[in-house]
Amino acid sequence: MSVFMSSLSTPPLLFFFLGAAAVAVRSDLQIPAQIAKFLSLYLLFAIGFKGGVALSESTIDASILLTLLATMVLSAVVPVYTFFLLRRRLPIADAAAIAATYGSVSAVTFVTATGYLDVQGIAWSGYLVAAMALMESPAILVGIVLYNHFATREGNTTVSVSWLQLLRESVSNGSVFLILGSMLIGWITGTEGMRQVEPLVKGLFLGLLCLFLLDMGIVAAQRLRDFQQSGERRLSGETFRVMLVAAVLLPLLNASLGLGIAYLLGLPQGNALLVVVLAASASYIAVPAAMRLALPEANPATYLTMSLAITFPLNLLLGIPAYHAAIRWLL
Amino acid sequence: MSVFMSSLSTPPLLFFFLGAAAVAVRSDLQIPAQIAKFLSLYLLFAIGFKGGVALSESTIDASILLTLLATMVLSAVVPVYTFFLLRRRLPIADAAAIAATYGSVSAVTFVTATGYLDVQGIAWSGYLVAAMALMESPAILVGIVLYNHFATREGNTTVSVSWLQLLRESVSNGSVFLILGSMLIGWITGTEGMRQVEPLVKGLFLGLLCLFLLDMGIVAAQRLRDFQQSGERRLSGETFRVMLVAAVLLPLLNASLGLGIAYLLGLPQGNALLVVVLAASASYIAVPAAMRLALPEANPATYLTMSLAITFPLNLLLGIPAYHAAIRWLL
Amino acid sequence: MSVFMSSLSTPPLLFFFLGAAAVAVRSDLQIPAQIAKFLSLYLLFAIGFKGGVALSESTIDASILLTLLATMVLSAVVPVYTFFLLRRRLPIADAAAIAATYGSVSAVTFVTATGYLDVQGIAWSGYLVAAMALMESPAILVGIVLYNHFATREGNTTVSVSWLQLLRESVSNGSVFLILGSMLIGWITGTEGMRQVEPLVKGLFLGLLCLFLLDMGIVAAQRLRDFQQSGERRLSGETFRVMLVAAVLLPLLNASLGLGIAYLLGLPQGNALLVVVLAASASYIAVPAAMRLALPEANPATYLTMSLAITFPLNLLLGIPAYHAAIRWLL
Amino acid sequence: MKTCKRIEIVIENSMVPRLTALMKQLGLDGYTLIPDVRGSGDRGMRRADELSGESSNCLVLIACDNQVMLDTFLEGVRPLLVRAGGICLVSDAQWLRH
Amino acid sequence: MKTCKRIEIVIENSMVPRLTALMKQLGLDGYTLIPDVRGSGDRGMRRADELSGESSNCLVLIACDNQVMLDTFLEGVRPLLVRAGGICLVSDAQWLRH
Amino acid sequence: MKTCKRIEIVIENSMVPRLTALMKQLGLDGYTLIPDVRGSGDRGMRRADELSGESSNCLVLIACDNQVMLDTFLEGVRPLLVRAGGICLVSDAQWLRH
Ligand SMILES: Nc1ncnc2c1ncn2[C@@H]1O[C@H](COP(=O)(O)O)[C@@H](O)[C@H]1O
Ligand SMILES: Nc1ncnc2c1ncn2[C@@H]1O[C@H](COP(=O)(O)O)[C@@H](O)[C@H]1O
Ligand SMILES: Nc1ncnc2c1ncn2[C@@H]1O[C@H](COP(=O)(O)O)[C@@H](O)[C@H]1O
Ligand code: NA
Ligand code: NA
Ligand code: NA
Repeated sequence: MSVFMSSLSTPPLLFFFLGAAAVAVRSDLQIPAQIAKFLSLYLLFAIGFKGGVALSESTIDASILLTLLATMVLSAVVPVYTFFLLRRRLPIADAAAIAATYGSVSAVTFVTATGYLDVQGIAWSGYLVAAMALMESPAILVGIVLYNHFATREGNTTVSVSWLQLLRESVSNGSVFLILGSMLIGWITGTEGMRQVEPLVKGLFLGLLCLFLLDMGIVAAQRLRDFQQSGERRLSGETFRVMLVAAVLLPLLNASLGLGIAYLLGLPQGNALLVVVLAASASYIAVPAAMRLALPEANPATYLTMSLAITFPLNLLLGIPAYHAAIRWLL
Repeated sequence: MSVFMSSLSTPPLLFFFLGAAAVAVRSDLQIPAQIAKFLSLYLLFAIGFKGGVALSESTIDASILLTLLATMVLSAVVPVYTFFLLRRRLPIADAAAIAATYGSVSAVTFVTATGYLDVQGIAWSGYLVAAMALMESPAILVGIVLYNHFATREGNTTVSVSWLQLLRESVSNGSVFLILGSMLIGWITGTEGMRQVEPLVKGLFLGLLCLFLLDMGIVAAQRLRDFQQSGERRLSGETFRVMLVAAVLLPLLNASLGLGIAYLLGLPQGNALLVVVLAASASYIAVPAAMRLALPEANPATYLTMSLAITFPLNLLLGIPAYHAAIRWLL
Repeated sequence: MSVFMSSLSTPPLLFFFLGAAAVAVRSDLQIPAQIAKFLSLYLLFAIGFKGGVALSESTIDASILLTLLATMVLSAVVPVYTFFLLRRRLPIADAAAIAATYGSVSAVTFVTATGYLDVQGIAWSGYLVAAMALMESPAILVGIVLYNHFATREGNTTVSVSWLQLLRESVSNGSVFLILGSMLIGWITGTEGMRQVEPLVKGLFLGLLCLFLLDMGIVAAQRLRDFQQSGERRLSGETFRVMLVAAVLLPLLNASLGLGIAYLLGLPQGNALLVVVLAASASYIAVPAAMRLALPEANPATYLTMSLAITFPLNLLLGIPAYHAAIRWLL
Repeated sequence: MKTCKRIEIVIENSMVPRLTALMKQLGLDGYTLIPDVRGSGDRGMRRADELSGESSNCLVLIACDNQVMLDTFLEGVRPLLVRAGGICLVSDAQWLRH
Repeated sequence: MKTCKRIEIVIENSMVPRLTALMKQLGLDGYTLIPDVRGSGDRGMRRADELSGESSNCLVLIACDNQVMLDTFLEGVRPLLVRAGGICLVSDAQWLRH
Repeated sequence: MKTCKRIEIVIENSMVPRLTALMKQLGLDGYTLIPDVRGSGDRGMRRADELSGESSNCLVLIACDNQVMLDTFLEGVRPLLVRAGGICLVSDAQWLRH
């Protein structure tokens, strides 16, 4: 319990609550859109650079490559069973989009977890940033493959996608590109590079994370309210229930898979937590953006609401400490 | 005199001058709107957090509560006499809006005063941040009560306000909410929380204050110029004179009341200065925004120009050191 | 060679590459416009303040004034021969605009050079920031004088400019005004002022420079691509060749003049490099903006593409280390 | 294509929630908002640069093919404009149905 | 002055590249984009505040005096709107030639 | 309601001060500005992402019910557009009086 409290009572999480509270009391508090965008770019830049520098200080061995491989496979497998769990209960396009969303990861959840570890003084390895970046895209491809396969079977209009273009789009996605790029630069410039940008990359990290989570709290709560208000008209109560249940159970299911992988790979505590968090988290930036382009038939009100307004807060507030407790108990 | 010079020759104030100078020489220098908005959010966040942490390190006793009460009463009394001083000389709606504006406070003036004290190494207590937050709203309610009462008497259209909604709007005002929220979080997380966000909250404080005041200088000077250019057509010379006199004398009058309170409460030098500054300052964010909604009949060209373009610079440049001198002479 | 590599493998330059790479792989990575604008304001503010403080710590003697004079003369001479080199090969308006562009300076190239020196631990003097500010404008006036003189001769429509207004516009240009103003404030508040804003002005400098150059990389690469795509339709292959050659050779020519001045003035290594960089760099902010107003006949696709997409990266990536090598070999 | 009315309203940002509330109430749930617009009018300049946002406008674009709904809406808009200023333009357009 | 058609399209930011590609292909290389526009429609609210930009719209303004080009363009626009939502209005205007 | 002309001008941000100066001089003191608009035209792309702001446009909306004033204004606008590029559209609208 204490760990829950201690993890909840850090500034970043409390600012997430504050954002949600602002919406609850109908406050007009808002972070300007371009600032929010910049804060998210900053977080990707900082975490990427940190990871790269950490990588430059360690040696890349087989176990690292094995972990990267395992996490990528995981992000390709998750969408498959997610899709089959949902395809009977939701429109096929939505099922595919949700599958992709939960196969991919949430950078901010990952970033918050690293902050959680730093504050608790638990070590974690930089290469897991690479794992995060690599887990962003595969799920998108899998989701679309699944849709095309079953949409045809059921006579829906299929998506005519050039695989090459899709692959390009997913690696050239702004977020993925910035993480990988910053990581590469951190890796090249190493400790000396870090010395130059440390005040920005490390000094301001938790402070700016607070402001970003404040915005996330506002956005998530607004989306939840819009959903309640406008949702009724459009979605059946049944759909509601499916979404709610899925948004709560999928992270747990995926987390336990992540836990299994961490166990088999014999990862140390810090890395284990990050792998579990990657597995449990769902994308609300890269994937939704890709889905709008590749699968506009899918309704963002379903997959985006699930990942942003339910799964994200859940992982942030209860997930991280819970997964941590489980790891300490298991490993 | 030296104190004046020394206080004027700090970077923040000089950047305010620079902004005004930019408008004077018709420079196209401008701070992007969303950046300006973000800088003001940052200042509220930082001062709130600082105040909360300070509060967590002290004990809340009767004298603190007494000060909070006294300042709130002050912010409710100021509008009353302000209104009666002006109602014969200005349209009743404008009189009410000005009353509310001067009863409330200017966060940036307060923030600058804390910076002034920090630089001079004079201590001040965190709970005064709470005082500032609590002084934002009461004046709004008083202003509208006054308007409604006398507007009916004189047969103007009155404002049909649901008090509940009004109260909600004023506490849920973005600025007020952010200060109180950050303060609460600072209070909960205390010294440990500060350790995490210190580089942002303390390190960058004066630097970002410079950039914000640069923008304030530009905005204030532009408003003054617009007022001169377009004002003539709309406002009588008489109105001009009333506005000018009021914008100069009201702060002095209110400051002396603040001084009296500080004296009666036997506040230490630093706290005394902040109470006086709160009394003397006028709102140009929370109140004007509220007035546009509750009292659109009032002309922003009067109350906003007074508080933003006259009273604000006056307090910033001459007021703070003058009040300080008075306090040292009196207490 | 090693110096090239070492200078290329600093975070700022690598982020410039990253930005260009993002465009190459058609990534949707973008820095919000207002953030980019703010980052450029920050750099001007920081470099100006630094320079002013440095100035306040040194004594202004004849040699300093001589250097300022020499650099200003240089920025007035460069446009003259540039114009005569180009007027037969390009439309006269374009020739004049390019002349002005290359006579003026690029603040970011200068800033990057100071960062390069700081990282290498080589000293440089604050008054060179003043040199930069003073070199921004003269070229604009010269460019327009040249255009008017020869346009009339060749019967083109001339520009009816009030010299006074033009002079005002150029000193009141936002960028110039902010550098000079920050410098003045840094000079007034000196070491004590720096103590207050150091974390912002010094701490974040290289980090934010990384993010700004990331954006510059994106913008430069996009402009190059737009130029290739839309250019063909509008510009002859001949024009292409002239632009390319000029954009590569002009910086070298101007750099050697700068080198000569540095030699004659017997400047120390650091200052010599900065003077050369000022000579070699071309403006892409102040001058293009002024040209659009004073000389809209000139096609920005020529002068802006040359300075932003060719000369700027060239100076940044190869120029700075090359000039430095030359200086060490010569002085 | 279907003929419809094209309504353009310029009003202070702070008044927009009341406008959208009005539309919601009338079942007019299709609209587009262009926030942080600057301008000048009877009430002077609005630079859209002030901290309170007091002086920035929002341009509201509404396509409506229901004349009755439209008229009741305009009746509700007028008092807002009278108190807070702004303009409202109505023109004809063709709506590409999909 | 020359009569022309004035086309207004509100569509998701992320769809704009496809729209401009279509225009380029048809040789319609004159257009104006107002990005980060908010709105509400059949697909609910779009607050233009989300990180993905998924929920912000772009208003595209096109002046066109070539009826044939226009019709082929509208044919190409319809499927985009059907899949991703948005609206398209066409009205008459006078174009000040220069 | 009152019939009026609806003028839409897309011009470079940096030219707007001259435009507003012209309007002020003619006593046309009602207008709305949508800054930082992107676009493409005869002079190529304008991405509204450049530091100089050189390449971003502003959309100016003017409602005017005085034909004479309007014509003199358009006469003053043409040379600006000729030198700096941009477009100007004029259409009919109904002005909701308040
Ligand atoms: N004639 C007009 N044409 C275009 N926009 C206008 C006009 N008059 C007023 N506006 C807009 O409406 C806002 C408020 O107008 P007003 O209440 O007249 O000050 C102004 O800031 C402009 O943005
Ligand atoms: N009737 C309308 N009037 C103006 N804008 C609309 C209208 N309907 C939809 N829109 C815009 O088009 C976007 C997508 O519409 P929809 O696909 O119907 O959700 C909305 O977010 C609005 O910005
Ligand atoms: N046909 C058009 N429709 C809409 N906007 C246009 C059109 N032509 C030009 N523009 C706008 O006017 C700006 C300048 O046009 P131009 O001078 O033709 O390059 C462009 O960047 C567009 O924003
Ligand atoms: Na996942
Ligand atoms: Na007060
Ligand atoms: Na130069």
